[in-house]
Amino acid sequence: MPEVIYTIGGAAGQGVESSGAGLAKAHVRAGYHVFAAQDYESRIRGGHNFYQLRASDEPVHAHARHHSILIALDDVSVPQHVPEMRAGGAVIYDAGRDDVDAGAIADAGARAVPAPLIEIATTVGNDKVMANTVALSIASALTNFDFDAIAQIIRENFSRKGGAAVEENLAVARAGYEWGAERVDGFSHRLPPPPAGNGAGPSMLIHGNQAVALGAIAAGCKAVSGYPMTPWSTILEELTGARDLGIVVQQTEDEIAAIAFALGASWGGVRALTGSSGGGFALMVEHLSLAGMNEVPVVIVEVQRGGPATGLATRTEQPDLHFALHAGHGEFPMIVTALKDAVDGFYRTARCFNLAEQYQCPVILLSDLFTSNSLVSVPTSALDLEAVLAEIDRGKTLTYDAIEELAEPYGRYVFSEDGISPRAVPGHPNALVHGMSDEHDEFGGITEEATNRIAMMRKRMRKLEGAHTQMEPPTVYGPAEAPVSLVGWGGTWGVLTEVVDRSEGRFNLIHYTDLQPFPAGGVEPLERANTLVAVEQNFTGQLAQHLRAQTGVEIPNRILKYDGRHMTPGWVMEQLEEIA
Amino acid sequence: MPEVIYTIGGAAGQGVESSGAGLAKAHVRAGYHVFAAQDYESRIRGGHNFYQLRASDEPVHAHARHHSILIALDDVSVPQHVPEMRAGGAVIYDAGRDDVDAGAIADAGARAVPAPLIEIATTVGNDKVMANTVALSIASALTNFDFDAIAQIIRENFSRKGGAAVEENLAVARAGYEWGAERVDGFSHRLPPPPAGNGAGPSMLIHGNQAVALGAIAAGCKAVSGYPMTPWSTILEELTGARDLGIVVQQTEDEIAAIAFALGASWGGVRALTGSSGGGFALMVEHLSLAGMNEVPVVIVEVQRGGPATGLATRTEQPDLHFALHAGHGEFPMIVTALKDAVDGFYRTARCFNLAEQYQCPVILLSDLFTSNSLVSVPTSALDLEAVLAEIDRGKTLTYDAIEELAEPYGRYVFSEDGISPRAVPGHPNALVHGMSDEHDEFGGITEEATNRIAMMRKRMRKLEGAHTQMEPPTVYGPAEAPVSLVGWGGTWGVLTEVVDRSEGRFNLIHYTDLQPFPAGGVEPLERANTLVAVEQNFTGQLAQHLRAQTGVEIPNRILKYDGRHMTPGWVMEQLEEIA
Amino acid sequence: MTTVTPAPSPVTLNDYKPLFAEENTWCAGCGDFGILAALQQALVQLEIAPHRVMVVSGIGCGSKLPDYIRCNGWQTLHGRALPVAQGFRLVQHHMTVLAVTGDGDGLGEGGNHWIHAMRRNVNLTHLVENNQTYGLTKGQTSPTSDPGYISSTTPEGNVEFAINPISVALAAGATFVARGFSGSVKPLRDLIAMAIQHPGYAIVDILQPCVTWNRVEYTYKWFKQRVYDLAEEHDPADRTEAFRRSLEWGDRIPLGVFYREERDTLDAQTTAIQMEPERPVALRELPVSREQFEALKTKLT
Amino acid sequence: MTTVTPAPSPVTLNDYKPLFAEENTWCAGCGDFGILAALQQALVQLEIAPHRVMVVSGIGCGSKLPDYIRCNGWQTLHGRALPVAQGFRLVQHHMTVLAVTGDGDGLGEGGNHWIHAMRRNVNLTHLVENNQTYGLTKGQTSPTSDPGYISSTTPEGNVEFAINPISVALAAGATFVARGFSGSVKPLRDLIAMAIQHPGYAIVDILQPCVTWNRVEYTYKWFKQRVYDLAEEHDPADRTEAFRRSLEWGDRIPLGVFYREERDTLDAQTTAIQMEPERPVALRELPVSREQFEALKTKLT
Ligand SMILES: Cc1ncc(C[n+]2csc(CCOP(=O)(O)OP(=O)(O)O)c2C)c(N)n1
Ligand SMILES: Cc1ncc(C[n+]2csc(CCOP(=O)(O)OP(=O)(O)O)c2C)c(N)n1
Ligand code: SF4
Ligand code: SF4
Ligand SMILES: [Mg+2]
Ligand SMILES: [Mg+2]
Repeated sequence: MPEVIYTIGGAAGQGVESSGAGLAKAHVRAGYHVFAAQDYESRIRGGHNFYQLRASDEPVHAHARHHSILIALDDVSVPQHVPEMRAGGAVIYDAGRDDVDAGAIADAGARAVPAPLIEIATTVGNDKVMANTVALSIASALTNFDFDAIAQIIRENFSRKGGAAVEENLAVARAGYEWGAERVDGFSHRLPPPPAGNGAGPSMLIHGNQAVALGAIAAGCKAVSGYPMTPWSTILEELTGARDLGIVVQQTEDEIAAIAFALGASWGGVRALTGSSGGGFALMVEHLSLAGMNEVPVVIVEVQRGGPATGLATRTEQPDLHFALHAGHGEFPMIVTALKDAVDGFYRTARCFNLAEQYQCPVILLSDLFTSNSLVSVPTSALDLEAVLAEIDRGKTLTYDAIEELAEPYGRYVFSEDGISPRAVPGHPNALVHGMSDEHDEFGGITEEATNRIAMMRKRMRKLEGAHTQMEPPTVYGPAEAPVSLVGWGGTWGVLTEVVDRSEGRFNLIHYTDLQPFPAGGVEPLERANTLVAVEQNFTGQLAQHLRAQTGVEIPNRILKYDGRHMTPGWVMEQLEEIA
Repeated sequence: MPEVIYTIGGAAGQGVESSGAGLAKAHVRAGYHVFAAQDYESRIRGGHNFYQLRASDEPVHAHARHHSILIALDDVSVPQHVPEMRAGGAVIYDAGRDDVDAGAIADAGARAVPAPLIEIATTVGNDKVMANTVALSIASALTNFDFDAIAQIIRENFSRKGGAAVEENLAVARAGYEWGAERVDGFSHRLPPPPAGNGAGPSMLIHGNQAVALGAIAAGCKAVSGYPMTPWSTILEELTGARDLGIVVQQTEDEIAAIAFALGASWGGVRALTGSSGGGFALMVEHLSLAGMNEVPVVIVEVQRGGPATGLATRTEQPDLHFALHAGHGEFPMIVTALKDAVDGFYRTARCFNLAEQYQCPVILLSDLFTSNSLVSVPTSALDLEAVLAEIDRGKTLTYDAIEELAEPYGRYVFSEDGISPRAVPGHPNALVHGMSDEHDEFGGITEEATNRIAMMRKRMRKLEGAHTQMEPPTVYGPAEAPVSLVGWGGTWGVLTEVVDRSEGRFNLIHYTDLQPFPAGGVEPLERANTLVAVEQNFTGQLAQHLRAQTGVEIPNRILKYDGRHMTPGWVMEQLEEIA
Repeated sequence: MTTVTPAPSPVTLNDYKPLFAEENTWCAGCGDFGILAALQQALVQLEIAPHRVMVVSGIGCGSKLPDYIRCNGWQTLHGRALPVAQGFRLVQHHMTVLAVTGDGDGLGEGGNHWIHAMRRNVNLTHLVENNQTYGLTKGQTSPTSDPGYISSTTPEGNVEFAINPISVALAAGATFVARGFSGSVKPLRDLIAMAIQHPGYAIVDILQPCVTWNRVEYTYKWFKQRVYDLAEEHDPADRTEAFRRSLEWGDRIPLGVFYREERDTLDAQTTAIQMEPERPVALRELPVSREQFEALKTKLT
Repeated sequence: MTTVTPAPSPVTLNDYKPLFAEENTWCAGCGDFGILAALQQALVQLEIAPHRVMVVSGIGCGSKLPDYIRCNGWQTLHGRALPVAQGFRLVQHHMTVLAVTGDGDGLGEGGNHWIHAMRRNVNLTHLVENNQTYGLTKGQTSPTSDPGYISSTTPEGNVEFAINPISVALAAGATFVARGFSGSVKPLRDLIAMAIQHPGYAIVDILQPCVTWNRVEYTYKWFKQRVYDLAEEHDPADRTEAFRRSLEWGDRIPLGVFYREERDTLDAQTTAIQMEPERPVALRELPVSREQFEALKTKLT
């Protein structure tokens, strides 16, 4: 897989993210496959952030801890990232700096490229903020990336500032590109031509949270409530941007209110979504129990980050699996599923709404910080509205037309074989919708009577039997007979599939998404496997524990990462060498 | 086991509880072993409540669904409880009532005793509220219970109302007793003489929540915060009554504040307790994670009730085991233990404070509604302050004397082999206590650095290894080689031991109290057993699932009760007949 | 699809009697009966049919109210009636929405939702069943219990300053602020009717005797001797004056409307609602159009 | 056992400089710097040694303050500084306790604790770092954001009525209510010093420019043009007048003490504390006596 890895490092506020995003977009437009990951601290200015962009002629689904080109905007970048340089890579920095140890760069087998970043920015243009543009252009020249693609993005980004701004930036970029083009000799990290087939339609650059938001929109979600929390916030913000599609979006005073709003809206008859990250999700768990008791469909997105407490607020982890599986007091049906990547997140989110309405219960969608904010290029056709619409299933939701036909007095909780009772949209005289959060009878009225209690518990819990049949068994990726099977879940899909791809048949992957109710077919791949290795982004190996509880299979080997940094394919390979 | 079972049934507000409590106390004073259970609805007046009292010459630890004597104060008592009468039992009700079906009583093999309750109350005394006293006295006469014991309680209860009130009540009681004494012929449910050895010291009548409160007091708990919620409230109320022992007790605005207060007080240097029932506990879970991260000792009592949501607010269940085990976002050490009965609750609560301070982490004590409010007679010597004091261990808590000696600059989170760092009581110039809920370094300052993160996660989680060695393996009760082993946890101890006692060697019991970290020796009894039957007061068999996750042992048979009524030995025996 | 069978007309009190007669579990004489009656009468007076009404409650004695009135209703969690009611209202903005809470429920556990609901001005009516105690959990001190109140959690008398729902409502930006008394059903009915008609968040703080736990003060008699009607002495347009009145407590206790103001409601400012104000969000078609969706994706290319 | 080494005396500003120089992560120019400086100066002015001070914060930009001051400190959870600080205060009632919260933190997520802390009158000082935005999560609308504020969650401008911390504090029973401005450190220092000396809950609402997210209004310049000192025009004993003043916002923004009242603190009414007021609960012996314990059991016989 010929690929180029660009990394831009700098302080918060230095434009790392916007530079990276521009470069990424240019590569997507040019027809490359792109994967871009961000690493940032829990602060608004300063510190050290970096943005990493992989561009290739084949799909890329993970980030790497290697760099073909490092653009060092701050003084942390060189000491931190130079040891990770690929052989023959280049480190670009402003020639005016005296803190850069060019010797260290050479020692790492890379080429130091002190460049007139500020000089070009201030002489060709007249503002040193354009130094980033110079650096990107030099990098593009080195990798043989087409200047026109850069120019196109510059035109778009500066058009609202007027033609002069566009021209000035273009001039600066061109100067940088030319400066770089004169220095490509012997530089080996060159882009292959963009893949031909990739021109079938336009591609977009999308992160996990955007995909979830689009999935909710496609599924007809009409009420969203939430409170800001990294890394969940961008789902709330994306959906705020979609209010003109008729979606009620409410920022609430806290996460308790967020889920309560969602339940109120769902009771009103719409598809409702809320979410948070671990700490905010913790505040919602009493309401999961309420949703379970009163059989209120709701989708809760939990975008995991490093815990416990405030923890590593801007870093990734998968530490909340057990918590999500068992959240809420008392016993009630709840569905828990985890997304693999952005495209999967789109369809899975939409499916969550179907499951929530079919089984009239809370559905938790687990994501993680890494997947939520790393960007991947996908054809726009990959997120297919028609496919979502074709699957929409509101279960036994009674809209007014259906209520009109009701013959018997309506009871919200009538017993039924599958445990599901018709759920009326309130407002119609034929169906007053009445429910109490105490144990209740078929009409929703409070009763403590034992026979009714037993029947109601059975009715509610029976819904899990139906849901069970719809749960997806784990995906087995790679050769069926591989000597070693990795076992993973959720957002590590991209990394782990890349590990399998690189392993030349030595590994395969058993990857779980639907976690509760536990899917039929959930144990067979484990039983068929040779050596099992759980690979998780947490300390305790929560999936492995869950699998033992559900299947009895114990997974003896664990590769666990809990430093807040997402695992890379290379790191996983190294760990596997020690085990296998 | 010759025993008498009295049951008093009536509406809330009819004095069922106070009558029962008086009768129970009288029997304890007379030297009997007593167990008393209450069954009440979630309302303040009306409905149907009952109070059941078992008195015996041997210890009793469970309630029963049989009655030697039924005092029927309302119209629900007869239809509901008569089918449960023991052969030859008696049903006492006011002779003036015309709603009682005496034929049904006879059909049930019991004796109808229409009695002049109101007549005696209004002629011998002059207030019909004394009808209950008449009924109790008649019952006492029938069972051959000593009148003097009744008289003593009456004197105590009415002394603050003055001598005339005492005399009036005594006269009424005596009249009732005489009326009853004339009708004992052929009545077989007679009390044996009180056991002689039971006179070693005074006995008290205590419920689980009182025992927990006493345990906290004995352990030196100095800060209690909470919000009312059935069945936790009486712990808060008992401790409120102990403020003059120097305990700060604060009713807070909600459960979030309750645990936050407790953490603040613990940071201040004292032993702190909070608690709730399921729904209130759900609101505390974010703070468990905070306590885990910042290594703050705290004891949280979770008195379980019927869920989900508001559920069965005044009825018992064990539905929150999984929730408690996995509560809180992110990964951190937490200890979970469940009490067996009142006496165990006393010592276990005290131990929780030791564990919390030794491992500087949250400790959850699980109880349940049934155990929390059923009363059992125990010698006062059974709750031994000295034994608790002898065990007090504050771990690495640094009081000012120790801080005075500190040589090095103090860091709250210094690394150590056992993962525990000395915890200073703030206020001394040698040790400023600084901690941040973000990931932090040894001095408590925020850092996102990966190496530190890994070391801190390991340090915190390492504490579980120490705690693990202190966890109690399950108790095996009954013959080691029994063909069937019941598997239970927490507050079902009393019932299940009684089942074993009655089973003539057919059953034994493997009973778990310490649940997390999972105790060494937790699997062996399961492996040694023949047929395993999990017996739990919930729907999903949560202990059985937990055991599978921890040990791999699957328990094929389950006896589960989830109608909010506590299991009785007889009911469990019946269920076992079907399985074994 | 959204034709609704017209309601039986005229609306009568009988329409609001529970269909499946649940037994009422309130203590005889409880002030909650007066509140229930006043609410039923207000709805009849306003000719609102039961299916157009949604009552959301929390947990407590008073929060059992939805079980005793025939209309749409949900008893939720302790403290959470207001956010549930707001979420409902936003998607069903043609319905009459009431949040019914206890004092412990609405102002203690749910205090945060309360202050934010007021500033948000969602169009709903909030009835506070203010019995100055935690009734259902056996009479513990509540946030509105006056200093000195004796209970199992304050055996020597409460030492905390009581929340004054009227003052706080005025400060937090409520646009309709009133106080009623459950012992005077007719004036209470009228206050509730006004509150329902008010466009925006309307609170009626209802003084409600708890005959079981609050037997010393705050009885029917105690209140009857003290309450008076604000109407003639006070101009409800003046927020500062309303604040001054709200501080009156003890020998004279004002009832009636303290403050009233028209301010845009949240409905009126919610894009999704205003796109098609004549059709509540819950009654619209589910899917977005192909064009809308493609436009969203194009933004990401 | 409880002899405490005397503090270095006199106390200097240097004593409050962090020992293990954490890098400060606030943006250059952030108003939080002024608040930190004013707090440090106030503590020096009052000659309180660092080990006698406990600073509890929530989560947000401003809540990182404990990392930048050398004294006892705990950054807790978003919204929860106040209850943690209260629990601490009750067992360590000789220490100077500060709760430092953001506006989102203290008045949004933590709003319920806030209104109840005020009526409870625990003796602590509450500093609200009121930058009218959620700084740390990237500038979303906060409960104190004025209508019209544009952010990622209100792209067309905020439509909700802003919480006025001063009005709400007056209504909820706070006994010391003041407003400061982080751009004027000296007056702010003096307000904080008064608040610390006040026996009971004291709030200082601090107007704090966020130079990153709030660049249009609420800048240093915007505030400097509007703020004025209440002191000469206003009698802080008059609660209703204080309420009237609290409503002033826009062209003229009052700073200073709005209200001050002496009312028994919770410490003063807490049995356990008053049993031995000269020794904080945390410094007492752990066990109860044998007699006390036997007496408790005897009650149950
Ligand atoms: C989260 C939670 N905490 C506590 C409770 C217990 N609880 C039930 S009702 C109640 C108090 C009710 O008081 P109030 O709201 O004043 O209503 P009232 O009963 O007086 O009408 C409490 C604390 C609960 N159900 N849920
Ligand atoms: C329970 C919870 N919800 C949300 C967050 C995310 N969060 C962190 S800081 C913050 C907002 C901070 O705003 P504010 O309190 O005003 O402080 P500022 O950053 O403006 O100083 C939020 C919402 C969190 N950490 N915990
Ligand atoms: S306890 Fe009080 S509030 Fe509850 S029903 Fe009885 S009288 Fe009413
Ligand atoms: S984002 Fe605003 S509040 Fe936060 S540090 Fe920067 S200027 Fe200060
Ligand atoms: Mg109340
Ligand atoms: Mg802020």
